[in-house]
Amino acid sequence: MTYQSQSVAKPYFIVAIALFVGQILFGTILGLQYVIGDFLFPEIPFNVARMVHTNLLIVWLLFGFMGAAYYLIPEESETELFSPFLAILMFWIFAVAGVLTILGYLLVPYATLAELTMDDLFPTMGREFLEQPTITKIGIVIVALSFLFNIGMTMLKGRKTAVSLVLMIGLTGLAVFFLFAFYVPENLVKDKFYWWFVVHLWVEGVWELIMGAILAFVLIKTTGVDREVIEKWLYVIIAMSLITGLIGTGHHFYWIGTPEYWQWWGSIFSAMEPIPFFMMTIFAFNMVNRRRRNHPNQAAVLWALGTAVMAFLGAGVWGFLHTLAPVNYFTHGTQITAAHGHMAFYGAYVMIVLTMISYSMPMLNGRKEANSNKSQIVEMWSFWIMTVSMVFITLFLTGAGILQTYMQRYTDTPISFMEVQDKVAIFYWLREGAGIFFLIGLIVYVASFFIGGDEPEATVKDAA
Amino acid sequence: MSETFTKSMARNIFYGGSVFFFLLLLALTFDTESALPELDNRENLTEEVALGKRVWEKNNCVGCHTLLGEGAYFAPELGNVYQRFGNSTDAIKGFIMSRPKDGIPGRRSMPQFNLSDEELEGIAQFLKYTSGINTQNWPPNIQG
Amino acid sequence: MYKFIGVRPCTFVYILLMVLTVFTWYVGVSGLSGLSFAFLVLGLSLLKGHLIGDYYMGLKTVSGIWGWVIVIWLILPGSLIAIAFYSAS
Amino acid sequence: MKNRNTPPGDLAIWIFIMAELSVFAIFFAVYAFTRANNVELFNESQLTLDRNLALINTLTLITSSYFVVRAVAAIRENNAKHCFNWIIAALLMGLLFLLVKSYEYNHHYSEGINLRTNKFYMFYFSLTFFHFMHVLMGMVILAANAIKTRAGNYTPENHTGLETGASYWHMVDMVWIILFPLIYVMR
Repeated sequence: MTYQSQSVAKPYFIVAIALFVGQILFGTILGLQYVIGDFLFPEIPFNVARMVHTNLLIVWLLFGFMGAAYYLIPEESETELFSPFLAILMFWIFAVAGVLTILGYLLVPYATLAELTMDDLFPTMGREFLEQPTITKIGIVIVALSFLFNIGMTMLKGRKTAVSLVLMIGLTGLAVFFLFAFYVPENLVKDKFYWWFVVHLWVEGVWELIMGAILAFVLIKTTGVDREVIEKWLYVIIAMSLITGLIGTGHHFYWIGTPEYWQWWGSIFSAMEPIPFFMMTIFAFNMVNRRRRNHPNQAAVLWALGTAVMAFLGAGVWGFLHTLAPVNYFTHGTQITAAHGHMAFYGAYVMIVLTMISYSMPMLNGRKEANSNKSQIVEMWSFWIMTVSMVFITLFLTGAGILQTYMQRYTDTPISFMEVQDKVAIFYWLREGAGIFFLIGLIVYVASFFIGGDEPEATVKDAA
Repeated sequence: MSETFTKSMARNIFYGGSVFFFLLLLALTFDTESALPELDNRENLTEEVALGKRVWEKNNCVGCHTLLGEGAYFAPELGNVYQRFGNSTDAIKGFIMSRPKDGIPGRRSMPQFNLSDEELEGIAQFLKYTSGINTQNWPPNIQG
Repeated sequence: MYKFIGVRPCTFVYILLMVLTVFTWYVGVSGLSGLSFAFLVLGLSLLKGHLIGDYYMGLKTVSGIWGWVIVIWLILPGSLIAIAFYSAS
Repeated sequence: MKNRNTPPGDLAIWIFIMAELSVFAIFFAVYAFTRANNVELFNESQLTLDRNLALINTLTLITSSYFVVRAVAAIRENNAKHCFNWIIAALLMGLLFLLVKSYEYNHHYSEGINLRTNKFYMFYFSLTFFHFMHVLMGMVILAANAIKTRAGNYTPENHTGLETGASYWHMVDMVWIILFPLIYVMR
């Protein structure tokens, strides 16, 4: 760790991992509710568990992004953080607000939570992924602005690199597009249309910038490849992301009351959305192959390569599967969407945050460059268990989705939703099994932080 | 002549390309806004429907159901539930009212939300309104 | 730059492009339709694209794959368009 | 005489050009296949377009592209002043294209025709407007090239920036060369 103030990243990462564990626990509850419908009913109905599952994901990824920025920006800018105090203050505000919101979901019915937080004054609740009470949303904005101010001032007083600039643009975009969460018109079509300006322009827009910047940073550090080369490709890749992804928003506008032309625009542009992810995979492997040094933190390199591959599979391939309008006509809102969502979020965003944690945690814990061999081996085991489990979760959901699409939508004698759910139950059982394996992988991951702490650091020779 | 591939040109393309396609998105958004009156069934967007949408949101219905294909995939699509229930708002209200408080053993069940008469009418009218949105013939059949 | 009786090659190409364009327009305004005219017009346009690639973009002097990008690009949509028009007739 | 391995201009713009061309290629193919299923509608709607204006626009773009070729030739002959003038001439032709196209759009809108009228107009407006924005974009790039030429930034040895802008402009021209017969003439 070059700069003392980088250490503010540590609490962010710890809370991120803790919330990750919570997210997966609720994931296994949801999986079980798919097959045992009355599990935990009426105490924790499905909608509440799902809200906790998705909101925890978003919140812990935001913690991860912020932690990553607090670690990355001072190092790139070659200066101490503008205000470590502000960073810690915002950490506590965000953590308390996040925990209170989750508790609110769990302890009282959602409608009561809406009453308690006076949602009628400025209604923004009850939309997918944006279920947070308005007061929490305002809190998020305040935290985000303080955060941007903090890292922006740090950048201004120091060196400006492409990596930090791209990260800054991505994070600014994240904050700006979140503002659409406050626009909830009575008109359902408009509501849905602008809702995607948050959700799509996040995950298929500015978040890709964040992902690209973090990946580039870790690759620069672990491969020793010339910064010029990496930054050049970073620009090309994120340019492709936005070129395809901005109009690619159209693939959400096929069937929600918007004009027919979106089917053409959306299909054509989103058909090209896998390209930047493919380039990212090629890029990551290329840079590692051209490495000028062997970094002792092999776990971080594994995560970096893993995120590039899994993002391409999850976002690129599984996205392409159902993005063309004639296909999407039948698959829209089925388990195919769920399959894509799981692998894309894991591959692109979970893994990039874990890449950054894997790279920086040894230094935050006072190591020189890497954890001990023992710890790294456990971490790599967790990588494989979680990643393979996620592949199977995706495959089982895809199987369920294909059957569902056929029986409920495609065949000449369609049967009802609930009947179909019974018929594909075997896939849900298998998915739940894969989910349990994922949880085991996550436990192994957490364990890797407590194993081999007293052993000497891995050296290049050992790791190679 | 040597190969030229500069970081500054890559950066310019990133900025130029992003601005270009963002403007294109805005242009298409603008056109969509002007097209919506013909598609979004706004002539039937009454006070009651607006109230129903609030009920929909306050009870987090989208946490289990899809509406026009968006939401959770745990419970049936509701964009065409009005037609599926025989073009009857009473049938919708009846279904919501009759949900058992403690669920159905071993099976998925919608919670009992204890909605007031006004709220029930609102949500039913909201779902009726939604079924009138021009969704380019989606879903493919009545099963949603 | 190489010149032929004082005229640049790009100027020859320019005149050729203009003439071919007027011809295409003539096919359009005189209402000539049918597969053979469609293919004729399409073929001429692909030729024009190739001329632009070679002489305007300067790909004539480029060896290797980059010298072929425009030709490859022209062939792809060109053949798809041809198939579509053929199947429609 | 093949004397280089990479095309004129910065390789980054060529990656961009390939991406853009792919979009246009898909759009063209989708147009053709959609037409194959709606031949009568497409043939009928096509007749309402103004082929004379399209001719003017095609000639305008080809001329503009030619001027840019001359601009690059001028800088290679170390004549920055001529180079600048050629770019300005190309920009004026680009402006003429935009004016004619805007006139056409205005005519359509006054008749109540838009993106949503039918499938043919959907493609007509989408393709031509997408191209229209490329002309605008190309003009912004050329304008930047003109300013740099004026400032004396380009030399006979090093004018990659100008070649980059020129390559992009020729791409915009070439796309129109396919678009013109496809949408206005072929039936």
